[in-house]
Amino acid sequence: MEGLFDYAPAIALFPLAAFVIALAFGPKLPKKGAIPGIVATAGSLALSLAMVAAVAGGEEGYYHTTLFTWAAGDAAGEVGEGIEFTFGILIDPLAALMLVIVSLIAFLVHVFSLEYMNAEGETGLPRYYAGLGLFTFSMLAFVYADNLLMAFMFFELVGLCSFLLIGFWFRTRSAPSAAKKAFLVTRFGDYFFLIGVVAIAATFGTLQFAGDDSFVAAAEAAIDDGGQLFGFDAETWVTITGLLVLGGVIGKSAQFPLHTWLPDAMEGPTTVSALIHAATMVAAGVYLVARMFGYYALSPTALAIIAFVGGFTALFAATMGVVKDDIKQVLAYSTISQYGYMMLGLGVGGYVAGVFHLMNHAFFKALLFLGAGAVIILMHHEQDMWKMGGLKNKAPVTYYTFLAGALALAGIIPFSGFWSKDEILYDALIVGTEQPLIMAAYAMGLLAVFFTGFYTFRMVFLTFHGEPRSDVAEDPHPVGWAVKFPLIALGVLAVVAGVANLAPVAKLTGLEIEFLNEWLSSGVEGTTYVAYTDALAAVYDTGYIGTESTTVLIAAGLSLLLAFSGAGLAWKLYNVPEPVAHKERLGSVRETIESNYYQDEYQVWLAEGLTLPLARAADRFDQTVIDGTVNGVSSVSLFGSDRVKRIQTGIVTNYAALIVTGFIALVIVLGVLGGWFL
Amino acid sequence: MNVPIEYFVLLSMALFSIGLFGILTRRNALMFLMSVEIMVNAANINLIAFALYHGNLTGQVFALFVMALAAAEVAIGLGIILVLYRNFRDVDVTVPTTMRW
Amino acid sequence: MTNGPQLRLGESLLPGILAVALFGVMAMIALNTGFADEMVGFPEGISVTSEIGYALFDFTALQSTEGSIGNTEPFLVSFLLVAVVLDAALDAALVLAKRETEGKPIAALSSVSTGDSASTQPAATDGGAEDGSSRSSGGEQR
Amino acid sequence: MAVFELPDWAALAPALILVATALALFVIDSINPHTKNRSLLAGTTAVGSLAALGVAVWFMVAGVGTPTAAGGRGVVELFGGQLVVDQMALFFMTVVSVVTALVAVASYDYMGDHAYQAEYYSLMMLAATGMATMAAANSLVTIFIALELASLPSYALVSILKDNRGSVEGGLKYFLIGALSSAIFVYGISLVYGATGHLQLEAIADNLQGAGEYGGLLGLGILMLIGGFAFKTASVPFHFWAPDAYEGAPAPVAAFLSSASKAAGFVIAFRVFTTAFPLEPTTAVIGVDWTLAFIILAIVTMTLGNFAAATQDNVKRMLAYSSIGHAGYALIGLAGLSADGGEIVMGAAMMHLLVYGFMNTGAFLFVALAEYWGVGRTFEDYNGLSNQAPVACFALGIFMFSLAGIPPLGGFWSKYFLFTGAIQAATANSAMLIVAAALVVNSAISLYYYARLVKAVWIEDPVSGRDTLAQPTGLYAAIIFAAVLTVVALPVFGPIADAALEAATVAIS
Repeated sequence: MEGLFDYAPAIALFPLAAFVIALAFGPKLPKKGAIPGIVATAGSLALSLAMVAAVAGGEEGYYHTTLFTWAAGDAAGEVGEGIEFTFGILIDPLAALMLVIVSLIAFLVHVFSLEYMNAEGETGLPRYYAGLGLFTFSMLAFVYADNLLMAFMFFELVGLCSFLLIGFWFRTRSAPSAAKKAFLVTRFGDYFFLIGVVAIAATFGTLQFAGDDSFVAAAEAAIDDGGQLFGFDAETWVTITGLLVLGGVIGKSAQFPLHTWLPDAMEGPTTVSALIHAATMVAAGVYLVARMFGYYALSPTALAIIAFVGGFTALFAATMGVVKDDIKQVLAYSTISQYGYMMLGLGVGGYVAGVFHLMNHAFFKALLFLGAGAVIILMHHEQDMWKMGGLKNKAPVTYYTFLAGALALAGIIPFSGFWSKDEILYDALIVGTEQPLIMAAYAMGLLAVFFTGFYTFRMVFLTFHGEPRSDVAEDPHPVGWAVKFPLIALGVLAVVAGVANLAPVAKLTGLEIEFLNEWLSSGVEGTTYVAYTDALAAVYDTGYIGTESTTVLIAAGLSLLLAFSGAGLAWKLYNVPEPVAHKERLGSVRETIESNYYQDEYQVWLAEGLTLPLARAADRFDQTVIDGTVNGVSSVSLFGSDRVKRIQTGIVTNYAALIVTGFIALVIVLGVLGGWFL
Repeated sequence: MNVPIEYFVLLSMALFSIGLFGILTRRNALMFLMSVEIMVNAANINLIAFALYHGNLTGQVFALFVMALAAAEVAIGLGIILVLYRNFRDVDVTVPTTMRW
Repeated sequence: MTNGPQLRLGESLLPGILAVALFGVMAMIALNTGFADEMVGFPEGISVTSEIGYALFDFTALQSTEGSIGNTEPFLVSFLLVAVVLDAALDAALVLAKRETEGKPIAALSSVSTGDSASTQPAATDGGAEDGSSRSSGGEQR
Repeated sequence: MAVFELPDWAALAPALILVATALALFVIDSINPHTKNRSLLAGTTAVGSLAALGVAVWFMVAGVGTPTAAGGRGVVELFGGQLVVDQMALFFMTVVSVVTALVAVASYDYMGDHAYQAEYYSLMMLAATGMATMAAANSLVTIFIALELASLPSYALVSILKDNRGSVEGGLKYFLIGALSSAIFVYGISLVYGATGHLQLEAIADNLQGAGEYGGLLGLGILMLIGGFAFKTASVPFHFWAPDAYEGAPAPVAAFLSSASKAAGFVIAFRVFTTAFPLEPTTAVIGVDWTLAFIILAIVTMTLGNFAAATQDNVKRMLAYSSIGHAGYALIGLAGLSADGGEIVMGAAMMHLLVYGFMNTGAFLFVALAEYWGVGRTFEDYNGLSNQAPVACFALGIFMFSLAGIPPLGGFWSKYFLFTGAIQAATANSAMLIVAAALVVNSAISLYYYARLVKAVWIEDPVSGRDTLAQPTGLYAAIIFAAVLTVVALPVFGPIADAALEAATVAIS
């Protein structure tokens, strides 16, 4: 089994080859590059599965090798020896799991594209498939990167690919600007990341994620020594560098306040959205936190910030999702919200819970996006939910798979999303009982469950239930096997993936069925779940409400209750033939006038009184404070530029005068400091 | 008669500043060139005075080289002023301002 | 010629203040420097001129060792370099000063196509605003 | 490596080859004064500079200039210490000769119809000789003379298009500011001589202890020397000539000046400040750390350069300002020196100058190509060039992204090392944190205007009615070669980094 690891580089190289082929020969190929892409991602998937087997069956349980050394300097870090920049592969249980997820989603997206893109007669398909190939390659290479520098480089490449793909329809007005926004906003975060990478390299002289010479181990040793790093306490410095890296994560994973690019990114093809949201770009941020979790585990402050940002984002995005009409917009906000949960989970020390939700979310969000893509095909590229309705009977496969995804997203038992979300909230609750800040994050996360349930089912009902509200909804476009196959595959996963870690059941019954827990407990020493649990024991106290069992029940019960009430409210409001116009409903069923009235009030209050202002305020905050800052900086720079260049008058005598002025100023500054005059 | 070194230094500094004054206030390219020569010669005074002060000849020999280099500089300067005149019909250094900002 | 020898006063003298200021700063530094009272000077009975000559050509063996005049650094390489500099200056000055005559109105980059390129536009770099007008005023119609 | 031992003076071979080439060009010119044999002239120049390049690299690999303790052949001191050939000298001779070679090849087409072919090339070789000598100069005397040797032909080269107003104006401004700067420089030399009684760099360092009373005088002298370096490297406040001269000069000459001349300016600054004014004893005399001056200059230079570049409409002028910005980055190499180290920042600055030599030369040569085509000067004029010349425009993209410091191109690595070095230097001097921050902010700003050019070339719609564009062999070859070097700098960055670090270590110790 161990020999399999020699093929590990090929996992990422297959899609790269597909990229090259699509780029070079795309226009001449029968499906414009789709076939090489499908073959390559299928190959990656097979190899990734083999890696899982090898990790499970191998003696060491992980694979770590250095492929290439960029540069090695004698320059000493603050702590370490010489700095070395390398390229290497690290496949441990976490990476193996992520490889499978990424290659699976990429594979399914390629298949789906056959119908979504090819059959619709798009132009520029070779470019599309080349982009997908490069995207998959970058993400896979990012996943198995064994050091922070390599991770950073592929992180950037992922950003570049998303730019290319979001801007696929570059002839429209909105797509290029959305692509640009995505690129710039994430790059803004990446600047912090870069500084973080440099700071970590300069401090510890190593950028390895795992092993004895990793920066995590070095940081731990430095904290134990109690020494000073760059004039700070070791722990403070670890927090600072960790938060700098977190800047990149917040940008890529669309956390508040750098989430603004993501809804706009819906301008790209829906398949690309599926890939971005489920497995690649957005997942990259959270994956990075999981990857260097040991580092964050050293800093309670960083963890608390992660948790709080996560909780806040979860709620914030969920409220915004409530008022959107475009099916893809709703999904976009739900993505932001769900990644908020993952951050919350990781921040409260729920390493397994965070990774578990990352996995489940990958399945059900890919499913929902592909489902939305199918709906869009059905609707002849109409995305407004108010123009849909009644698709339930006309496209049963799409409906039932989408419903499975929606149930998982809303966190309804026993669908996969419930298990992971519940585990995150449980982890947050037990920490929250001891720490008020985490309690607040938990409360926001909990509240978001309600909104999640509401918007999810609002979307389902508006799209599939009721009466058709437009001509195309009466007579939808048929969909073929290339759409149905990925939907069914993901639908099954969305239903059953929760089995991987039935933590509440395990806690209540004592059965050993926490498979993911087991899985993440092996691997490189220091990066295992067990090691993290030890590290976290020093950081967080946990407490129970009553006994462990009651706490489990309370946590699960609360979130289920909220999810059901959100879903129920949506059902009340929207699972009717004509959900929009209450005036028409007035005439139809007299008995329900009262409840209608009640609903209207409630809806008005919810939508206009609370959510809309909240959404508006959030939007305004976006537009004024955040955008304003960005625009302000650039216009100040440009204005400054205009002033600065005016110094260059073109008159050489003035130059001489300015030179002399500058020189005298320099002489006076240094002279006064050096005491030359007295 | 032994003149203290301070006076030489002050003299050369004065000469240097006079040259600079010329550069800053004169617009004729030839005047500019002459002013630069004055500044260079201020340096020469220093070099020669310090040579005597330190008792080695390095400064003196270097002063010779500086003169040669100043001559070379003037040769090129004159060439440039010549083409300047042919193009702009003027040797005012503030006239050519087509490139700025 | 714009300005003859007449004295210009007024605003054009304003930047001159900088030169005065610089003199002030430099003089303060000079006055604040603790120079030794005595100059070392050169030993009696030694020809400074010949010492300079020896230093120019690295004749260290001939340099006087009395006093510290032998501390003079060797200048042979500088001498050679200056020779090259003067070459360069000559070359440069000639290129600039040469007037194109005898039916060779060689406007820079004016051009005859060399045949190997499809483009016949001459390269030009002039900056600034007036574009076309610049090229006509050069040359020999002085 | 060599079967027989070369004499010591052979260590100067790169510079000697350059000057010999210049003389050979004189000979060709005097045999046939009106020769238009461009192949012969450009060929001789290119062969000469490539030979110099080859020899310099060979020496570096063979260990000439590496101290014997480190397994090399020892630092070669010549003419009583007036010249020295060490790793740093060879490194910068490499930079100079590679740029010269690129520019010579590119000039083949660009200067195609010019009247003074032989003079043009011989002046270029003489300037290159001056720069190579600057790399080896080890006394203020040789430094000054070599600096003049590099400057004087440059003045003439800038104004060599004698009927072109821009060219003449650029040359005039370059010359006038240059003359002023060299007067200040030589006055600075005279003050340093006054304070220490010597001009040879080691001798100055040896005499620093005795110079206690001359603090102010020495400090003023050092500042004046900095003025001279700042002129050569186009750093604030002596940068004013640069935008005008680069814009007015023929583009290959601008490439030559902004890459090779700048590098040569830095090598003398590095050498003077590491050899003659070691930090601790100098601080004891002048009472203030001279790195402070460089910290101020570095921040102001990079900020001013990048800010002024941001709103330029003229591509060449934008590159000129960006070149000022890059001088600011390289100044970090001096700003970050500290009493017990600093070889990282200095090595990083040297790397940056080498990589910059490729990418900036390439960028200016692209402008040369555009001038050759006659497409115009502004960003708008460059719109959609990629439709007609995709290869050159692809190369331009590489240059721009490398200049902006986008991974994984060469420019990213050198900036990255500069940044790391600056952060490390911050342990000794916390002002370096500001420098590091300025580096990051300025890189971000620079991305704006570099990307603007790429956007114009690749994304904007082509200007209508443009003729088909020629493909001049020489220019294309030079641009592609520069692009390849910029990219190749990536895998070979290890050796480059090692060479630069080693050279810096030798220079500092």
